[in-house]
Amino acid sequence: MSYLTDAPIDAQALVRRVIRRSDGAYVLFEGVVRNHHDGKAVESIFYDAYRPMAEKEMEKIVREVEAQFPDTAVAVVHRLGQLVVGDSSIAIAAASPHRAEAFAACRTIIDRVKETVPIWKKERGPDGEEWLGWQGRSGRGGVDG
Amino acid sequence: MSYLTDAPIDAQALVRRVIRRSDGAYVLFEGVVRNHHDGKAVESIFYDAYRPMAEKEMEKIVREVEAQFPDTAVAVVHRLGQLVVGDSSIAIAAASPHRAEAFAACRTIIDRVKETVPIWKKERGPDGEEWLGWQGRSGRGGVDG
Amino acid sequence: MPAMKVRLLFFAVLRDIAGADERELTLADGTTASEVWQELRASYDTLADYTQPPMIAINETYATPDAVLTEGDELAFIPPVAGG
Amino acid sequence: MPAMKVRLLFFAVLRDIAGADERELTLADGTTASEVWQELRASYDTLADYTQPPMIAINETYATPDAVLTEGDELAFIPPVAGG
Repeated sequence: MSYLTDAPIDAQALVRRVIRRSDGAYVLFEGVVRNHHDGKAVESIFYDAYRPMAEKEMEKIVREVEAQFPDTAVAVVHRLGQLVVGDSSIAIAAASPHRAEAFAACRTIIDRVKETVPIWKKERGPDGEEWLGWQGRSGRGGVDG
Repeated sequence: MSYLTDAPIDAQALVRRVIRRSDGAYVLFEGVVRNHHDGKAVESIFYDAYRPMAEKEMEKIVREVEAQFPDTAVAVVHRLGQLVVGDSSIAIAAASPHRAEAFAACRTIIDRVKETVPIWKKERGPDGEEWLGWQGRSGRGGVDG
Repeated sequence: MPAMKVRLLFFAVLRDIAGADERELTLADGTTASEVWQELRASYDTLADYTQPPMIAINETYATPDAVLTEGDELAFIPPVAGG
Repeated sequence: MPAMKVRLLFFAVLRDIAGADERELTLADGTTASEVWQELRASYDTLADYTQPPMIAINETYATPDAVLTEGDELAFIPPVAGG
């Protein structure tokens, strides 16, 4: 299960959508807008997406990770639009009978989302604004968080 | 920050206690009572602890993990008493500027809690009840979840 | 040389550069995605240095630069993604 | 042979076996934690097979079986932990 939203993310609602009575653990990851990046202050981030393609790519990742970890149920939501420091941009929930699979599935999803899902961010701070990953187009593509 | 509780765990409150404006990610782990173990049905689990020592051991783990991941803030709460399927027995929140550290810190804590914190569980199901890890005392000590 | 119509979508930095969400292109049959990128470079000074196109999507699926476009395709150049 | 008093705490399966939360022991000076375990084995049939003690805590800190007890110590045998 995966989707895009323009509203604040309700992470615990996401957890409730994946967890089953046979699960002994869940891992929840949230990416949060932080107040710095590469040594510069950040005030807000605008998230843009190629929406229908991003939805397809996210769902493809979910299907592949659930195939890789057969007992594990995962869900992803990515928020778009203007976010400020402290806002969550993404939440990923992975529930499994065993904790190792829950951690691995959750980590695999965030890593893959950052690689292939057509979503972009424009950071705004006191020094102006910038689309991440474009200038010089090397080493800036996969931003932490 | 770590503590024991006899009340239901509020995981999002735990997250709010660790996350700072400089954090780009948090990872939340919850262990949940599941309806099976080693092929047997489980209805409830009673958690017992050597409370003052368990608190000391948990706090020691928190301090050591925060030393190992210097930018990362972590918090742990373990619930005691009678829990039923679906109840969370433990929540661990790890917040960091970078996701790799948040995942690693959270995973390290749950692994270490299961190794050294004096907490025990008695599983109850249709076939009766059993203190885990005692019978035969081999291979049952670290229960998944 | 017969012509075909293709929708070119702009996202993120490319939307800012193009000043538009999309453009309709009329292209010669057999035109590749890479050739469309070279036309863009000729149109926008700020793209002059980008001799290689970024990632390419045709009809919402990643494609290679030598992919040949067909009538009605939806083409998008995908700047380095930064989701999460 | 002077004597000392030690509190022995029971948890989990050991509480069920002992039927109590704790016992006050009067021990000879120089008694080790391991020797207390052997006394317990002699008292409770269900412990007969457990020739080696489980983990040991003295005053809320893990200790080795050969640790010598002192007056007022709080001793606990720690069955295999199963938190989380």
